Amino acid sequence: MASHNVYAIVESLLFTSGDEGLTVEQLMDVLTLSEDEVLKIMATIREQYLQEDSRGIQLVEYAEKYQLATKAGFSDYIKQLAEAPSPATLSQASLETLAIIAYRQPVTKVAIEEIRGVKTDRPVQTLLSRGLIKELGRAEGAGRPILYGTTDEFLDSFGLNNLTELPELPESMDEDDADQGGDLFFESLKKGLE
Amino acid sequence: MASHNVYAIVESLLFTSGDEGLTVEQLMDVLTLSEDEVLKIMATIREQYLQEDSRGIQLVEYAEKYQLATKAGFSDYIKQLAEAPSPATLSQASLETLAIIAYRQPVTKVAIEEIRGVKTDRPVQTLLSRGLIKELGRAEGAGRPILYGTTDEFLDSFGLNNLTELPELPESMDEDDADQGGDLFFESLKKGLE
Amino acid sequence: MICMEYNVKLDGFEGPLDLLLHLIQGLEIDIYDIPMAEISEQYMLYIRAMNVLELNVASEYLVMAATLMAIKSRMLLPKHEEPWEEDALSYEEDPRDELVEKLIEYRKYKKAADHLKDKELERGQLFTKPPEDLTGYAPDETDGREPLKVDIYDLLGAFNKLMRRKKIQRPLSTKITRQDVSIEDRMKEILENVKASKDPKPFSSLFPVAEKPHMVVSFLAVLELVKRKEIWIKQDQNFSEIMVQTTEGVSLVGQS
Repeated sequence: MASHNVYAIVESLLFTSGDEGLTVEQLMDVLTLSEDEVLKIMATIREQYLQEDSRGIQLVEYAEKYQLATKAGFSDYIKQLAEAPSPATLSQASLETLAIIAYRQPVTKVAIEEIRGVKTDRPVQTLLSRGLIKELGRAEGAGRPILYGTTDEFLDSFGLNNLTELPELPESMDEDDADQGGDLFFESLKKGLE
Repeated sequence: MASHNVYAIVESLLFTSGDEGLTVEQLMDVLTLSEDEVLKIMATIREQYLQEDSRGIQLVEYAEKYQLATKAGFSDYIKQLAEAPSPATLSQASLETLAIIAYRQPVTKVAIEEIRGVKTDRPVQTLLSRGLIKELGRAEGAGRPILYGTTDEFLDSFGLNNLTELPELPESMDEDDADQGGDLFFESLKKGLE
Repeated sequence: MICMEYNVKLDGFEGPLDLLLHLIQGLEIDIYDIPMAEISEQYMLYIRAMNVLELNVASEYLVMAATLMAIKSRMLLPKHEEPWEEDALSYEEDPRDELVEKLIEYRKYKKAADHLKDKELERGQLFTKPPEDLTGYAPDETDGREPLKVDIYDLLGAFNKLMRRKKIQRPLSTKITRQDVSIEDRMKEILENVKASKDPKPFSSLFPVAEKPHMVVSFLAVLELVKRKEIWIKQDQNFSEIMVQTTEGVSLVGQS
């Protein structure tokens, strides 16, 4: 632990964990502190964020997990940002979502969110209304979630004749992906059973 | 604008936009401020993050976009949470190829191979599929070969704001560059042939 | 064993220029005044070693070997007798010039590559977060369907960014969201699922949750169900989709 400021460590952890949030147990683990100590630190951090007028984020606690979120008062500015015209391009979120769908189709929104680590309603909506993706049907299993795939419009927009013309992903990425999706299912199985 | 602290607004915007980042123009739009004013605010924020020991995040600027990132010192704690993710770094061949493209763009594959003295199909393929380089068009002349250049993602991946931040190519050579490339081979070669 | 060691180190060279730089370094000789006999000999030792070890010597290495030999023999040729400008001439016409130039040019980029590697590692120490989903805020990015100004490189770049970020996120999320499902429960679910339709189901559909623990449990559950002869698994031909159906279904078909 040593020289680092514990509040700074916690902030960096909260920041990277994003929507997933952090449990008290995880924080105890990483900080090697007791539950009481962690709770005290979190209370202090919460206060600090709230007190300081120059801070735009706050500490919230949902479902027993700590996470960072923007303070309530700023939604107007965020809305403005979202509305800023960028009609001819796609946002990073939309591009990521589209890439996942292109390479992993048919794929459910839950699977996409699993990979991206954030809610993906809006990107999916955008891509649908742009005509770049479409519903392919429904997956088996609980809730029978919608399966998404790319459209001909997608191929057109990106100058592809067909999906096989998508550039191959580097191997390292493929591996990463397989873990998530199960193409290399037996790999995972082996690992799991070892 | 009114009652809200401008630093807090910016923080909330930065937080929201994540690694998509924010351009100066976007900030000017939302804040209805001049470029100079925005630049001044961003410089102040950058300083504040750096100065405050209790902050775990910092303001960085990659590919001409502001984004928040954790401070460097905290990666060890973050890795603890993530079960030691291994950074998928590029191979030596890919790095050499990327270096040549970065400094010489727009550049053809033949020109790259001329410098490296070996075929460079695979590194170019890898770099393309990682989104680090792109085709810029075609050169004049026989066969009209493809010209390659780097992307914004290259800047982001390597922590550069723009291409001018690339360090100058070392022109004169100090002789003591520590080459660890193949000492082992050389050693065993000598042994093996003695 | 030795072979493996050689193999590993062969990968350490990025081509004949890289090898030459290494030899020059090892012999502690001046790159601007390379003793051709010595360097050629060393280089050929290397090539021969590769042959002895039956490693595939890339053609570039052989071309370079020929080049070295050619330079060496040209160096042995007697110089022209033109005493008054010998120095200048011999400098200009040094047969090594082109090679030296290439080596120096290559070394420049090799160093630049080292620098990039440092930058990459440095950048890898910093972690970012994905953009928030702003659902409920903006109208779509879409209105006015003009053609998109994005290309495949934007797509790949976005994906690369995601993957960089994901290195940290994925393990984090599985760690947190892991829910232990028992094999018994999963067997029940799968059996219900398979029984729900009379048509065979694709094997892959039995793995709805893309998480290793869940997938492993699902797989074990399938194995157990097969063992108990509750379900059948069949594949029409190599590489075709593996299909799963209940044994009830099969016996019905058999009877009809």
